[in-house]
Amino acid sequence: MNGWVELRIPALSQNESFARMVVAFFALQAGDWSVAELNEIKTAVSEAVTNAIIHAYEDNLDTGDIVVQGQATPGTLEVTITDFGRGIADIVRAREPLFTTKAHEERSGLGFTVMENFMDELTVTSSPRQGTSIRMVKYLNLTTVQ
Amino acid sequence: MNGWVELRIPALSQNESFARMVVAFFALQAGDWSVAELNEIKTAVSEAVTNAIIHAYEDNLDTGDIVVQGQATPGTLEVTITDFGRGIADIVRAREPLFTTKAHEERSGLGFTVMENFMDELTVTSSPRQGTSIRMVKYLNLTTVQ
Amino acid sequence: MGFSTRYRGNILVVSLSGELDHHTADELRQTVEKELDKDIARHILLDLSQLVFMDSSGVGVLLGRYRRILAQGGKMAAYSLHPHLEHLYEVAALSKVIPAFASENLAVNELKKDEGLRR
Amino acid sequence: MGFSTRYRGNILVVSLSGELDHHTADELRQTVEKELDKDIARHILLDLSQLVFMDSSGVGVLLGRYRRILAQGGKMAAYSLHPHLEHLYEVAALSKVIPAFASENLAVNELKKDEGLRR
Ligand SMILES: Nc1ncnc2c1ncn2[C@@H]1O[C@H](COP(=O)(O)OP(=O)(O)O)[C@@H](O)[C@H]1O
Ligand SMILES: Nc1ncnc2c1ncn2[C@@H]1O[C@H](COP(=O)(O)OP(=O)(O)O)[C@@H](O)[C@H]1O
Repeated sequence: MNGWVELRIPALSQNESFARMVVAFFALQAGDWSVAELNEIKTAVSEAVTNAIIHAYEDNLDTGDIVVQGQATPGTLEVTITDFGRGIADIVRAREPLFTTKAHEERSGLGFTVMENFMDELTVTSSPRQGTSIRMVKYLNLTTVQ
Repeated sequence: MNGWVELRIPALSQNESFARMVVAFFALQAGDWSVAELNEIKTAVSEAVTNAIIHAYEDNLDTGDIVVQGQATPGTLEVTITDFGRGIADIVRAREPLFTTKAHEERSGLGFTVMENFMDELTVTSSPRQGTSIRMVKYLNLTTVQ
Repeated sequence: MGFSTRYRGNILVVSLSGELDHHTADELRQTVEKELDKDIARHILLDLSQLVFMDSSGVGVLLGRYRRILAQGGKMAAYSLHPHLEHLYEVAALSKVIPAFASENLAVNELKKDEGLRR
Repeated sequence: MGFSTRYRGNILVVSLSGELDHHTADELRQTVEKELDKDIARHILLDLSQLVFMDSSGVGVLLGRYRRILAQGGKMAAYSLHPHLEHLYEVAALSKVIPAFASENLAVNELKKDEGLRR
């Protein structure tokens, strides 16, 4: 089944579970994902949405919106998470494992590492003070060879 | 908890269950709705979304979008379902029980009746060829006296 | 949504499960129509114990089957209405045309009631 | 998410359930910190059998507790890792710092291993 969905939510931490739930439900409707794959999708979505809340909007309540877009084809799920916050100055550095600008808040610096490992494609687009867009693609039934 | 959500989906019948599921999940996050109330909310959403698919876009695949907006305060849930389809010429008549323009398709003409009975407020706004917006409000823990 | 059909004498028993809405209505319509075309069923009995959701599109498809069975002199009934359907049953006044009974046997008794007279 | 704490000797056992993310991390952090402030616990043991979701924010809060317990000379372990957490455990290399065991007793044995030497 081909399909798409667009979800707009405020950048509040309780929406982390809401966003991953909606994406998981959308994915299940569109494809025959395994429980393990669904859990990977949920985890990757959680990372991107959490980053928007913490980093893009700096945990301010009453701040910006997050847009979650899902797109499905018979063999793939594409999820894009967009914020309109501070942006990422150095994307290459941000994607490095363990790199975090908020170590004092017990961030592990593993968000991008998880997104990369749990999904099959990851594209980060960002401009300072404009926002960040995280595009992730997962292929159905692709046995991961490592 | 106060909060809002906006969901944009294509007018496809498989999204009827998706839309009511997302609204139910949003409602549950925002308020302590009973199972019976949640089911009423889901049914009302299903009516409005189905109407957009069948009547606004005349069951054409590859047509317009449906926007589902949720807004929650501690005591209320407000859901607005908007389409950009054919519109309703005579709203008063459309809201009459058993009235339907698609009797040959086994429509019961009870969509608006269900929305009215299952929710506490119902507002219909429509302009021909512009679209229709259905706004419904439900109050938490309001024992219905009939 | 899922469903299964079986016969109890001249009664077509349809067990519904899951969610009956506009999206799933067509499948149900076609299945029941196919069974009715076999000319075995005089009545239709719905097992609604596992149907956790129904909206007015579901009402439409049930009434469509009711009209056909009525036209051929039969009746329609239901049993074990799921609690989620109670409010809809009331608002759509479904009890008048598809009365809901507490058990299969009670429903069957009602469907067979007038038949004895003609035997 | 939910959790309960209990002591098994000098081991603080924390049973987690539900979903551990940025939103729920704070609650866990505060609960464990309050217990550690009581100066009863030398080690921390996590029961992860009912934790069906965790992301890197969860990893952050677990590592935060690990650092404190390590600084006071203790160790941290987990048991009955829910299958949903396996991939994260691997990607975050958590086994190195919070090894996961098949049962509570196996984990306890590991935590107590070096203690016997000092007795
Ligand atoms: N949406 C975003 N907006 C602004 N900065 C971001 C965003 N996402 C990630 N970053 C930056 O990238 C860094 C690395 O992100 P990540 O790997 O998820 O680790 P963590 O969230 O634990 O810091 C963050 O510390 C932050 O500086
Ligand atoms: N979103 C809509 N766009 C256009 N027309 C609509 C819409 N919703 C309802 N209508 C009109 O109102 C009538 C009554 O709607 P309803 O009570 O839901 O019954 P039904 O859907 O069974 O026809 C419909 O038959 C249709 O003509």
